[in-house]
Amino acid sequence: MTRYIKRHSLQARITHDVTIIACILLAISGLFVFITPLNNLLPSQVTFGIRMAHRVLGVVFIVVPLVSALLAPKGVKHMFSNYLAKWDKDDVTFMKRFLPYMLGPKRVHMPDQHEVKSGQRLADGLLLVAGATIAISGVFLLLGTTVVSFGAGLMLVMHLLHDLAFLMLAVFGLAHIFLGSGIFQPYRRMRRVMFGNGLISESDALYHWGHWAREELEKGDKVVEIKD
Amino acid sequence: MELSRRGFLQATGLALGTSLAYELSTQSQAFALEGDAPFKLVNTEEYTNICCYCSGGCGSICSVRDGELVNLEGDADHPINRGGLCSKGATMSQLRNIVTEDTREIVYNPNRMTKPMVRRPGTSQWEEISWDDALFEIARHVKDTRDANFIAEENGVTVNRTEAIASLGGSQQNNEEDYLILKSMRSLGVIALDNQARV
Amino acid sequence: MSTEMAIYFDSSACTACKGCQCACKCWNSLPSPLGLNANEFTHSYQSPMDLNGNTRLIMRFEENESPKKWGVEWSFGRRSCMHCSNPGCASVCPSGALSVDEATGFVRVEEDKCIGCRYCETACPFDVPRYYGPDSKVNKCTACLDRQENGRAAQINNGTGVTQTQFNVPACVHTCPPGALDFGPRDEMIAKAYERVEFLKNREIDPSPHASVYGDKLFDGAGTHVIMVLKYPVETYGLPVDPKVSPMVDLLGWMKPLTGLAAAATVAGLGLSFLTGIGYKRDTLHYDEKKH
Amino acid sequence: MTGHWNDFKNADVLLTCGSNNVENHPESARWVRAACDKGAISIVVDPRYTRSAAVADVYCPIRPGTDITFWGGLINYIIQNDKWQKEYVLTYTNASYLVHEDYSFDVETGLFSGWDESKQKYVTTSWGYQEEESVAPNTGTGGAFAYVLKPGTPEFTPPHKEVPRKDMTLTDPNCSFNILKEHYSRYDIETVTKVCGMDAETLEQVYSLYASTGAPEKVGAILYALGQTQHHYGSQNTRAMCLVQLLLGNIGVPGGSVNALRGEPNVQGATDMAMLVYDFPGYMKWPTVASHPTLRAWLEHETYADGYYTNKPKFFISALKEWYGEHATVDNDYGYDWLPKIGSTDFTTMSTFEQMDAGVIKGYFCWGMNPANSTANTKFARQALSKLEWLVAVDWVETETACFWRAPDLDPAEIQTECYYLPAALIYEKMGSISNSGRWIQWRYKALDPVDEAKPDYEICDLLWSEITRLYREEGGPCAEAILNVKWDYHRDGKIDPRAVSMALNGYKWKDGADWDSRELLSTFGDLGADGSTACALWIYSGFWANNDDRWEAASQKVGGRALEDPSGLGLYPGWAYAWPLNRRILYNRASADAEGKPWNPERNVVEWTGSEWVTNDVPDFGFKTTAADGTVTWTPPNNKAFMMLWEQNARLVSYSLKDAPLPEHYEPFESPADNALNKRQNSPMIQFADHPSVKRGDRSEYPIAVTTYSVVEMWQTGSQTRGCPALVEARPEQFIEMSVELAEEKGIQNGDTVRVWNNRGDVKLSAFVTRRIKPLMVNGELCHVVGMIHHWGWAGMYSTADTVNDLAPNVGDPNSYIPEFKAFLVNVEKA
Repeated sequence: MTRYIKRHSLQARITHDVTIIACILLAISGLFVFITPLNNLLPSQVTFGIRMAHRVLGVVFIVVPLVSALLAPKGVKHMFSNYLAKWDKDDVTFMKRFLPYMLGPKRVHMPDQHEVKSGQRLADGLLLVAGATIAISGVFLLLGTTVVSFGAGLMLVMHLLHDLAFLMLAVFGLAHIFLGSGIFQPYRRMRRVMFGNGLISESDALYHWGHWAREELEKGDKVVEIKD
Repeated sequence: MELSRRGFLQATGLALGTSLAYELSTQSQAFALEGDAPFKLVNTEEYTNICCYCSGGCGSICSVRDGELVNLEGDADHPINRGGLCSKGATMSQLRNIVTEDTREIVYNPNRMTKPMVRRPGTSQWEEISWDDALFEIARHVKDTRDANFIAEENGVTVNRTEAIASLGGSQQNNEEDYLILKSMRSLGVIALDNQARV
Repeated sequence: MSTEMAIYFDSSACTACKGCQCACKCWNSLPSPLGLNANEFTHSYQSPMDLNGNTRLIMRFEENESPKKWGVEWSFGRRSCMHCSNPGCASVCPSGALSVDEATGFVRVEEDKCIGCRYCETACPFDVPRYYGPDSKVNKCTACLDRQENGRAAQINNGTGVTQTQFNVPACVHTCPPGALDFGPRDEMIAKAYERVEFLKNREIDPSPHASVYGDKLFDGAGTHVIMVLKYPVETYGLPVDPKVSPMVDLLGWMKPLTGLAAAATVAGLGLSFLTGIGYKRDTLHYDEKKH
Repeated sequence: MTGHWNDFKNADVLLTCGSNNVENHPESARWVRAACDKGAISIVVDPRYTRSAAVADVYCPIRPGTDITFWGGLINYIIQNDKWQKEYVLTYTNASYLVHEDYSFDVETGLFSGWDESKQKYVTTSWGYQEEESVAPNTGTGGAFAYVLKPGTPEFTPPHKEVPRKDMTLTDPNCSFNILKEHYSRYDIETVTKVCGMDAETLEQVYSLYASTGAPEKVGAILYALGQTQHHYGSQNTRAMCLVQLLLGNIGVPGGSVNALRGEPNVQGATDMAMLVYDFPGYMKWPTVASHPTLRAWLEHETYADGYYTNKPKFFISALKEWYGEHATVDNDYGYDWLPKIGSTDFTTMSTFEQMDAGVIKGYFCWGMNPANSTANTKFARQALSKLEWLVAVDWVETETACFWRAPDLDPAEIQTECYYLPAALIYEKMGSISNSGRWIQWRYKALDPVDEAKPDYEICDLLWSEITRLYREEGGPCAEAILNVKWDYHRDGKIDPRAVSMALNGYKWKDGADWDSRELLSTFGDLGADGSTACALWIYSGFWANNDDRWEAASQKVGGRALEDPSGLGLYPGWAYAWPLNRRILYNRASADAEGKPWNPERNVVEWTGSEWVTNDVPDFGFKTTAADGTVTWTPPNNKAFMMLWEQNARLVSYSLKDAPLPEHYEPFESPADNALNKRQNSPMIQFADHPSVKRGDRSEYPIAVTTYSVVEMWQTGSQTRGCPALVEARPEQFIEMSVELAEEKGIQNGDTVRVWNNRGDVKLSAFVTRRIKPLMVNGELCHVVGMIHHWGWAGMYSTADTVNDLAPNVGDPNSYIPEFKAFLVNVEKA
């Protein structure tokens, strides 16, 4: 028997997964816009398809989280309260040890963390900001090239924001994938939290989010036991 | 620019919709043009001509493919215009073909009337008429008018004329056509024969 | 072999017949409004008043008071792509639809690659590219690169004895009645322009003291591939005296390498992290409620 | 023109007056510029600062309709300042000829001698010469009239030559030159500026620049168009320009000439072909009842006593032979009687509308013309058209004439005219030759088939003719033989072929039974005979289609020539196309050299006498050699016969050839803002049609604004074609009236406002362009507002329509050419 804690609801997982897949596909299709030579490699039908896909995916990327948020306002509130929670001593220690830890997980050990660990608050928070930026600038670019005229200055700003957000998404997104999909050894099995059943084992929970794990185990309402 | 939230959402939808619709509607064209569109003058035949506007006599070249006019521009050989044509001359192809607004297709200029027409007395519309009927009716008119108004003699001089028919034109036709018009009209006894040399 | 080429425009010889404007439309099969009286009345000799999705070149008319006896100067300008040597439009174009032609230096337009993003509109210091809605494409002068590349080989198949190669210069240049437009190697066109300016300045009757060459030295010497002889001061022609590509365009230019670098650094760091983590093992942790 | 388009590049000074050449003849700009690039000066004289003015060196304003004053002032300036080219004038003009003792001009009445008040016309005897002697025609061997004795030549008596009395010292006051000098002495700078409205400084600059071409080595070109001709004294305007050019020695010289920039693509060809009431093809006269009741009368009246036109009967008889073929014989006067003879009623364009209105004309053919929108006083023209029984419009598009019954001011239900529209092929949908202003005959190849049911005009004409002749064959009719005896054999393989007509125009040896594959084409009109041995429809075109070996191929004929060689460097291009007559590129080119045959300027060497022979770059336009029957060539040494198409063979300063004056004299436009300051007669005594009720003359008290009408480069004539081309409509979308800032202010008009322009004849609305390019002028000490309107719009067409501006123009005209006065009349203007 192993104890598990329910970390993410089905809705949260679907929202995350759909959005992140859209985001990855957007990045790839966007790359064909961003990097000219790639475009030249493909026949025009394909690049045309890619262009269309970028717009459709953009809608998915924007609409899915928005709809999800509207359906679960409490969850949104909870999420933001976690992200905006006060930093305690452990958080500071965590951030100080972050780099050494990444380069020596066998030797360096991290302090206990709350439901959203400080690293997440920083990196995923920035991911959220970048996502919002790229979404908003994307909407401006789409509108500005079709139905309204915003003027050259604003469009240039939007281009720049779109590109900047893309840079952030690239950096933090890669890190997020590295950790979230468990390529990084200490994060093995993490994938299931979002791409699986949403459960995290007692052991992993204690390792990653010590404070939170203990709270939940004590409360017990999110704890399930599954036969090995 | 100001947009309400609702308006913003609508606009977003509209933008996406129109952009998709445009992309889709032009898809076939984009596909047809795939990669390098062929050069406009591939497999054309060239014929020289002379401009139909002022009397500069500027040379032009008509490029024709499959019996259709593909391009018309100045003749670079021509000693007078060296390839040059003014706005009117450069647009001579549009007398026959024009480009549609949305799809940029080349079609016959709808402003040109290319069938014989007749307007009957008292009516306010053209009716189509066959060439044979038109020629038959006009010849009838000509003969009736000439015969009823023919002056064979005046003060003892043979004059063989009719004052009842007039003909105007010539400066738009080729020389050969002018001769035929002149010869036919004068032979009918027409005195009132004139052209744009004065108007 | 590549030779920098240029279109030459002499405003002092131009008679504003709009042959170029119309030839451009005809060669490129660009439509004009077809409804009855559908064109905007411009109340000017100039029409249309600006470039649009179907118009890549217009003649510009400017009537100014003058100290000369009759009190008026009437200048004729050419408004179209200047074909910058370092074109802002091409540097922001994400799809490669706009690029500098290596052989000639003109800014090439490949419509099939255009994704309609309209970045180029925002980056052009001369406000030239125009978006054509129905095609979702941007529309601007192509310098008739199709003619430059294929025209020489175009066959003259007839019995009328056409001798000269006819179709290898831009349509506007080809059609110019007074020869105010020319086309040739850029250095020759620049030399011709300076010669003409000298001529205009030193005429015995009606000299043009403000005559200047425009385009050869713009953008800190990078210049353009349209070289103009301006009879009157530059501003008369609605042209910027010292055009600049927006700094934002440069910033955008930095984004690609920067993103590449950042992504590469991230991947490298993560790779290193992965390597150091090889062989990582951890005991299963248990929570003992009683302990706490 | 006597030169051609490329020739402008050879000029030292170019004076454009009455033309907006760079706009309406855009290719002229290339050659004017070529001259200016070599240091020539270009001058534009125009009521408006036009696109031509914008590229010229000097601009000089002028009030519309005062050109004779401007030219008269220039003549006076040239003589007073001794700028005239003396050797040229004395040698090649009639300067030394003594004009009739009765010649006079009266400033008080504004009349020359010979005015017949009862007939309202001049008896021109007193404008002729004093006679020295009368020389009988030489019909002997080698004589000019030897041919009249040939069998087959109709009987007629060649004329005697009345040799004029001369005074080479120019002391006799009746010398043509002295009469000219005296006549224009009234045209001083002050008077000219008072009448024309420009300032004296500009005028003197223009005069001094242009008069500088009187130096023998210098040459000046005058470029003109309808701005000179569309006046009720338009022919006198052109005469005035000729006088200037003769005094300065600028005719016949490369870079010189009086250059008519003609407006229609083949108006030159149509004029050559005599698509005109009073003309016969090749600048001969159509028979009239008064002067030519019989062939003999025609020959005796029209044959010159000296000069090249001693040969005129050869051209006329050959034309009749081509007209009637085998039916034309010496016994029936070559069919002369079948030709219609013109009576006393005029039937030129403006008269035709009067005659329609009067019910005389009942049927009307319009071949590519649009008089319902183009003639003067179009409102009246449309009303006249509605009285027709039938109308046939042959055109590319529906013109305002074809659908005149849809005019906004007419009710179709009341119009009983049966109207036919026959669709014509475009220029590249058919083949044929066309003649430009420089007399170059060029070939148009057929590039593709006509769209839908459109047919070439030649085919339409042929189909009509065969239908008409069928009716006459079947039914007979009055003088049916005049129709049935016409030779109409221009077919090949059963289809009409314009190349057969080309051969007919070129001329060929007549042989009974021969056809177009066997007729021997002639290479020069020198081979034509008056004895029925040759047939030639248009003698001046002889040689343009003379290659017997490849007779159906235009490219093998001279008309199809595309050789780009220009050995003289003067832009003559002798191997490109064919310039009538005889491929001569510069007419009267004898005058390009001095009395001894040396070119005035060695850089403009067209013909040169080396002392033993003529060396020529162009086909000589004078008797330069004689070739005996055995082929021996005898060179003719230089003489003074530079103008061989006149019997004097010298150009005329004082001339009796026009009906309204021996020397151009200023009269005011029919509707003028000013009184005539040069003589006491307001309008020319010979003004035509002024009394017709439709004219409705307006007075300057009611209509104080002088207006001129003109074209813009993007549009053409009534716009039927150009308003059908979307790119052109886009480039010129609206019809406009140009007015000065001062007038706009006075009337409270802003740029772009719609304004109403009206006079007694019409009322139109159009956009106002307020501009500094037009300014009010000081005329006779009073401020005179001038406005200008373009005239390319009407109610037909699907892309652009607007009011018909020609409703406003007065239907009065010139007594020589019958051209209407479009260029100067009166209107009033208000904000609509």
